[in-house]
Amino acid sequence: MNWLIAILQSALFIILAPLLAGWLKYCKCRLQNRKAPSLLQPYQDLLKLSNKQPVVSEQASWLFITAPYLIFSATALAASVVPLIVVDLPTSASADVIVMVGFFAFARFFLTLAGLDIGTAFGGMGSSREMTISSLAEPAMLMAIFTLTMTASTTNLSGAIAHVLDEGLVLRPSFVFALFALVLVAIAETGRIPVDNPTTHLELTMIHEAMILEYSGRYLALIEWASQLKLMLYGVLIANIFFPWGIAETFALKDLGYGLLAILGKLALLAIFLAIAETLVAKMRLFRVQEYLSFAYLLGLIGMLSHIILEASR
Amino acid sequence: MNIGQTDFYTQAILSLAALVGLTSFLMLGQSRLLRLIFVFALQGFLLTLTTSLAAYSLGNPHLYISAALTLLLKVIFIPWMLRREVLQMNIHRDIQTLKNKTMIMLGGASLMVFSYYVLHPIVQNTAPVMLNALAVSLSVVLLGMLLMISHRQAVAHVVGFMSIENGLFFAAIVATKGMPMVVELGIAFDVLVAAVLFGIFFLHIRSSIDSLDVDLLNRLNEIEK
Amino acid sequence: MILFSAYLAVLLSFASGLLALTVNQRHLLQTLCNYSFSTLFKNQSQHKAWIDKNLELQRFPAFLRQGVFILLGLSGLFAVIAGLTVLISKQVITDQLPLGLPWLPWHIRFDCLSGFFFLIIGIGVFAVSLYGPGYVRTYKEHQHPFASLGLFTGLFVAGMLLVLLSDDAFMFMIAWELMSVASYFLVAFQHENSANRRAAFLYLLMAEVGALAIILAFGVLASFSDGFTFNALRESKLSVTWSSIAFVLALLGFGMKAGIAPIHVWLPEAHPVAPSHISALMSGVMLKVAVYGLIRFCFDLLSEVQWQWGVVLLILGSLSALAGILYAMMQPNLKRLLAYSSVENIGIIFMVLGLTMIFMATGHPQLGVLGLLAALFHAFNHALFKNLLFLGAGILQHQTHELNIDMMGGLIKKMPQTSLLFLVGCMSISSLPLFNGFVSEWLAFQTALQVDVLDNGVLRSLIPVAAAALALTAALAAACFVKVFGLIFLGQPRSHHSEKAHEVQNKFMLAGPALLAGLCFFIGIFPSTIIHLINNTSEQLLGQTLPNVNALSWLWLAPVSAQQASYSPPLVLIAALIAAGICYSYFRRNPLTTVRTAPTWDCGFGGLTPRMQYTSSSFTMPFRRIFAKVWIVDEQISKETKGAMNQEVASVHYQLQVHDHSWPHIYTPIAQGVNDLARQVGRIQTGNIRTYLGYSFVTLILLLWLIS
Amino acid sequence: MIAAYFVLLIPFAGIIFFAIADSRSDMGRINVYFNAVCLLATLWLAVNVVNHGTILSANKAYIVDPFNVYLIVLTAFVGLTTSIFSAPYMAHENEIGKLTAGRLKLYYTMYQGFMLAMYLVLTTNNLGIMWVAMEGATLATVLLVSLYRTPESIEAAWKYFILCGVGIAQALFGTILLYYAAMQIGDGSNALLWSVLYENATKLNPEILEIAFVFMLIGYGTKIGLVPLHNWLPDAHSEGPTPMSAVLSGLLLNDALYAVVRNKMLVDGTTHSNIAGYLMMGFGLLSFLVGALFLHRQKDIKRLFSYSSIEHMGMMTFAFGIGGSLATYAALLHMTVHSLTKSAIFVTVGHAAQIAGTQRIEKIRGLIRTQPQVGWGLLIGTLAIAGFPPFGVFTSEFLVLLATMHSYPWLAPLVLLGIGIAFAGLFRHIQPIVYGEKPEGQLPVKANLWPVIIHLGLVLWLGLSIPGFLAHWFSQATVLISGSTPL
Repeated sequence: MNWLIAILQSALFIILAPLLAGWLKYCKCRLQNRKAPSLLQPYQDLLKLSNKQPVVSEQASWLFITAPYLIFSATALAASVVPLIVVDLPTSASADVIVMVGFFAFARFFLTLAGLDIGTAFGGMGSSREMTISSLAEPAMLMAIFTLTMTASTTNLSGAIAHVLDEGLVLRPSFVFALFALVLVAIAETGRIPVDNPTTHLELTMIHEAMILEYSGRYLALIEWASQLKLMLYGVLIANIFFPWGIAETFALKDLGYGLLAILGKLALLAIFLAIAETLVAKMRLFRVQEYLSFAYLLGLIGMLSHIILEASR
Repeated sequence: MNIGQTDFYTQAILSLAALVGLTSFLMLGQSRLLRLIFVFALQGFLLTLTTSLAAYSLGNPHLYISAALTLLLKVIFIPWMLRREVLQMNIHRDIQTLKNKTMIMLGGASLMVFSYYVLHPIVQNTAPVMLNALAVSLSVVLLGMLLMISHRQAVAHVVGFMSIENGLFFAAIVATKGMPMVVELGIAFDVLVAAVLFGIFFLHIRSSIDSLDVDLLNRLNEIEK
Repeated sequence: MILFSAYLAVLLSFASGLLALTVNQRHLLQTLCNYSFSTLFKNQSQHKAWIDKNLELQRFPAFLRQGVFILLGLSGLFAVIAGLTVLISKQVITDQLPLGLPWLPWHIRFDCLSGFFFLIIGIGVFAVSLYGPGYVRTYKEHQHPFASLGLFTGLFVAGMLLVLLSDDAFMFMIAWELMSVASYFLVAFQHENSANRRAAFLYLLMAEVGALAIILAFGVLASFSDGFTFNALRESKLSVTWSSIAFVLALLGFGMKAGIAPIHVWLPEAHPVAPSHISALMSGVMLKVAVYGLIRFCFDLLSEVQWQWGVVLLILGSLSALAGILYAMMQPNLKRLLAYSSVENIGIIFMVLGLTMIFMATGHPQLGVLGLLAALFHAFNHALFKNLLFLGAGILQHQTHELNIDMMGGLIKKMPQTSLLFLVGCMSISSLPLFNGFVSEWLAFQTALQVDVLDNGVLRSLIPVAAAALALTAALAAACFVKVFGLIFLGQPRSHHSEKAHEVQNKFMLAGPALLAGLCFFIGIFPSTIIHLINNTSEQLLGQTLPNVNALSWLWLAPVSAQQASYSPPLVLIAALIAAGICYSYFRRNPLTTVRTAPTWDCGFGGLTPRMQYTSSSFTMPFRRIFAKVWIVDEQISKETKGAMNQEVASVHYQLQVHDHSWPHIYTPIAQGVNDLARQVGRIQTGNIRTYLGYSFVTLILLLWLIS
Repeated sequence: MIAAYFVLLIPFAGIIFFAIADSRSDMGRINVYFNAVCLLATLWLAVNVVNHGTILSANKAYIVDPFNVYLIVLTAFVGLTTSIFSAPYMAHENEIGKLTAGRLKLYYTMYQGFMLAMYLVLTTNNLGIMWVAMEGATLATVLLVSLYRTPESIEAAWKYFILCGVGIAQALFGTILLYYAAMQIGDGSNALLWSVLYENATKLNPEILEIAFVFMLIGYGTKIGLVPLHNWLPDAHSEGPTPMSAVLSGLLLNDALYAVVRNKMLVDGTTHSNIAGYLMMGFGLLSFLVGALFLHRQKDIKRLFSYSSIEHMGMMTFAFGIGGSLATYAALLHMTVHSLTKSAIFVTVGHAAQIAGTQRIEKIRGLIRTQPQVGWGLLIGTLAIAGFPPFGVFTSEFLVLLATMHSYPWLAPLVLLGIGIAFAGLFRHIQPIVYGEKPEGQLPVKANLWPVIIHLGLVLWLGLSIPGFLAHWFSQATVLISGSTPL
């Protein structure tokens, strides 16, 4: 039964991801008072791309072809680990939060390799920058998550979220720091402004785009979808870890419905915040990113220490 | 105790000891090779006297033999050989000026005191003559070394070497009334061979650096240029 | 029986060494076999014919090479058998050999810990022996005699096995040094170029110093007990001070061998210059022997561990993990890079061992077991994938005559199998899920996350930082090996050689790496197989087992408790396959959308040439900017201008060198100091005989004065 | 006991033979025969001693106990193997015109003379005779050092002669003092006999003995090559013919040390302050460290190894000084393995010098490519002398380290430092010599490497396992010196 729920939930996750992207674009357009495309635009793009005939460079090797599938499935697995509408998932038992980070690493590994495969300067540039940023972001993220896992004394995500739920509303300084750290990391990892600009095609500012320049057709679709999935995943993480209220604890339909509504609401809110941030902030130079990320890392560290010293000290 | 109460033998030994020590001092201060050799021969002769005296008074005959050996080697053969060398090398006229001679003499004197000081603890249970004799011989040994350190002439080195031997020999005679016969003979043999070798070496050194100044023998060093 | 196979492993490695010696004694062998066939067994003429055929002049060398490596492989096989059997049967077998000092015969002890490392060595040696014959074929006999190579390889393996078997300080040291010296000769094997000689000298020097430190460490124990047997040393009652001294000495000695920063410098020099299969053994296996030594010394011989030691290990480990991977990232030479990444992995192992010590000393033995589990498991994994990568590097060198990864590229099309194997290696070493590297990293994190049980505030805040350092290390490792794989196998060929390169003919050269790659994947999916073995080890060594043994099944990995953390690689694999399958089939549904190939788009810029690709140094440029303080970077750009007023630039020359901080700060001063001291001492040899006489005179006076 | 007389008579006959027989081509082989016969005699002697314990000749002139009997056998053995090596070596020197036939004759005569002196030092029961023999050894070898008649060789010989002569004179003074002390307890005629002295050791006057020991230490220490009395040693080793260096390093130093240890045993028996031990430890450690440092800046390969000899003698002296069964055992073992290894090394060094035509280190290159046996011999020999297992030197150094750790832990770091420095000093020179491409015009020479193989084989054997009878000797000797068995 709960396996079924788990699978359904991950499917839901995957399906909702483009919607979030659409909503985000919509908010941004409204904030920049432009006329917004429909919320379903991302779906149409994906469909279009998946029906086009892909064109692949002669230089490409088998790795270039297979990478999108691997990237997508790795991200999907990561998604399946995160409780969206209900806690107590068997999937999050079979792969805990560290494994989730591992999935991200997996996807990134192949994305960067694909960037290097054709042998263009752009690809190399993108891979190099992506690797730099992520390798700084990963420890910061782990710090933030460790704060949670040490509070809940489990690395099992649904377990941890359940633990936060049971505690009820406890104001934890560590969580505040961890929240900020996670937000910063999420922005960096999902390639949003101010770290990267998803809509740019200026070679000097590109990071994520530079790696996937050579992709087209269904491969591009997969990668885009994967990145949308990643965005949503971070959103859900932030939402459900720090504001878990509303998530279903039983498999009763009513609870599930409430859970769905709750998460949709939270995500919508988050997206609005993100849109506002992206409109206000300008993209920063590449070599400012390290300061940005080390700040995130610092926050995570402070969060963990404050957990250890203030909250759990004996 | 003062010297008046001792028997004649002791007095004689002591005075000879004093003379031997004196000769060592003379050698140390000596800057002319021929005189050096002469004083060395003199020391050998004193040694011979001491030996025969000991042989007579202690009445053990084998000391006579070593006395004879000493006479042959130290008084006749070696001085003759050295003298020949010096004359052949024609260096008997030039004087090696010793740097800070007074310091050396003072050092010699202090060495004598030092050897008394060193040997003092060992003679509680024996006659003080032993102390004097041993101290003198030790100081002769040390003075011999000092001689070799202060003189640059190979000949002087040989003399110093031999005078060290003299000191040892004197100690052997006075303190222990001579070593066992085999040892005496062995030592004498060694001295003989050594003397011969010295002769040979003078030849070689002359042929290699045509001088007998040992300071010129410094090819084998490890000082970083 | 178990001990017998262990001995057999040692003897076989010796035998392979001795057999290699006969490379120049063909006629001797001929006469020998003629004689034996004429006298002992007359009837087997077909064997005789076979042997005679192989002893012919042109066939003999190949035949001999085969023979030597077959013996080596058998030795590896028996080592594996011995290790597995002892691990499963949880026995402790002791024995004595009539060698050594008259009052101290060689004591032998074969227990689970030794067995586990036997397993590691056996696998490594076996893979190498598959790989070897094809690799060494290219050496010219008169230049690089196979005799010495084979002989010292055999001795090297034998030395490592004996270290594991030894149960008294004396035999331990002999075996240890045998290992060092044999590998020294292997490092100096291609001694015609001076870099190798320098590396070999450095290696031997540091090995010697380390060995002396170990001897002293044993000496400390021995002076508080009677005799040098490990049993006696276990009994020794030391004060905390003395045991700490012993620990520091042991750490110095074993750490030097294991290549812990900052005493790692021999490693990146020595590993690259040895023949590749030897580098594989040195980096993959020998370092583990050093780890074994440290574990044996600290957890077995020393009566109880102190948590301060754990802190020392933790800090040193984190430092060398970070430094190792950062330096690795900057290396253009593939084998140097791999060597530095060995430093990183050893750092991780030491770090987790530090955690183990802390937990043991603060009275949480079960968590200590968890740490030991992570450490040993990571040692095992590192042996697998580092061997794999070094063998792969050997193949690349063999085919492209290049080790500089800036000169390679595009090899994925030229050498498909190699590239696949290498990819597996890269994925495991950058600890991606589904591969073995990830599991041990996961365990390490799990261990670090148990910090809550500790009371000491320092530790409680230190360990999470270490965990974050571990995370950073992992991420950097991923970046580094993306660079490696991407630049070597992807993109377009950057040099003539790599353009002409092709897959190796000799399939055995692929079989060795393939075996290791398979193991990497298998262990990644079913880690419990190894974890059970390690559990037995820790049960024997620490008298403790994992908190939650019964949760260990082939499917689930939940070392502490299913509530706290669990990981099920098989399920993940299945899920991944399903997901990939679904989207694959979904997108392949439409026959119109078959892939069309076209020239590279590249944003519409044309004229793409291989020289436009990112190189190693450009790929790592951001890191160089960010972690600038870590290296001594000397970067020079020289511009040649021409034309009127030197306006236009004729050519730009860029060169980059990245140096190790430890040289100018530690090693050069020491060498300088010794030289100066030697020069000072040389002054006493003035060459003037009177001075010499003065010496003895003064000495005499002084002594006499001293006496009275 | 006849065996002892044989041991002494054979080299004497050798002297006579070479002295009177006119110089001939096969003198080398005859020399080998003499030494071989002598080795047999010593083995016979050894068997006697092992079976019946200490032997004292009827006239008390000779004493052979477990301590010196194995040194005697060692002396004979090294003498034999070195003579095997020296036959082709000297022949080669003769061919290339460095030596005339007359000198060759002198060489062989003095070789036998040296052996005789060595045996005499070891077997005699009389301190006086021991002194005489020791001086005789100097006199016998001094002409060999200057055999080539080059200015350097003459200078070296002169220094050797003067320094050792003066030094040994101190030993004689010590002997006289000892005799004097012995005469206090009467019985003048044989008061210099070890056997007698050991019996009445407790009755002797301790002050006199301490002073006497100082003189002995200075005297024989000069011959051991203890810093700062060592200055003659590198010169004499580097300038004389290589076989001479081999026997000097392998035998003369050992026997001088033997004399010192004998005296130490006596002093320990008399005084209860461990003054002798401390003195020996001090000198030993000093020589060990200084010798190790000297290795670094050498330019002449034979000097290099003579300094390594100083360093190792220092270590032995140090170990004997520590006293105690373990250290003593280690020192005895180290004596054996050092003289075996060092003479083997000098054999290879000699050939290496002949291959390159010079002893200058920077001229000798790529030996392994030029003449593999010599190259590998030198390399492995150096490994062995640097104390790498499984060679015997490691065993003894291991024991010394542990003994130091046990008795004087604060000295252990110094010893460790010394070993490390010495190792680096040796290898920084040896590695470029043996490795690398072969330079032009380096040709292999006719070499007989059996001595090297045998010696290194033995050292290897000693490292892996000390054979029973040898262990028996060692432990007997250890009991004799330190009064207790090792562990």
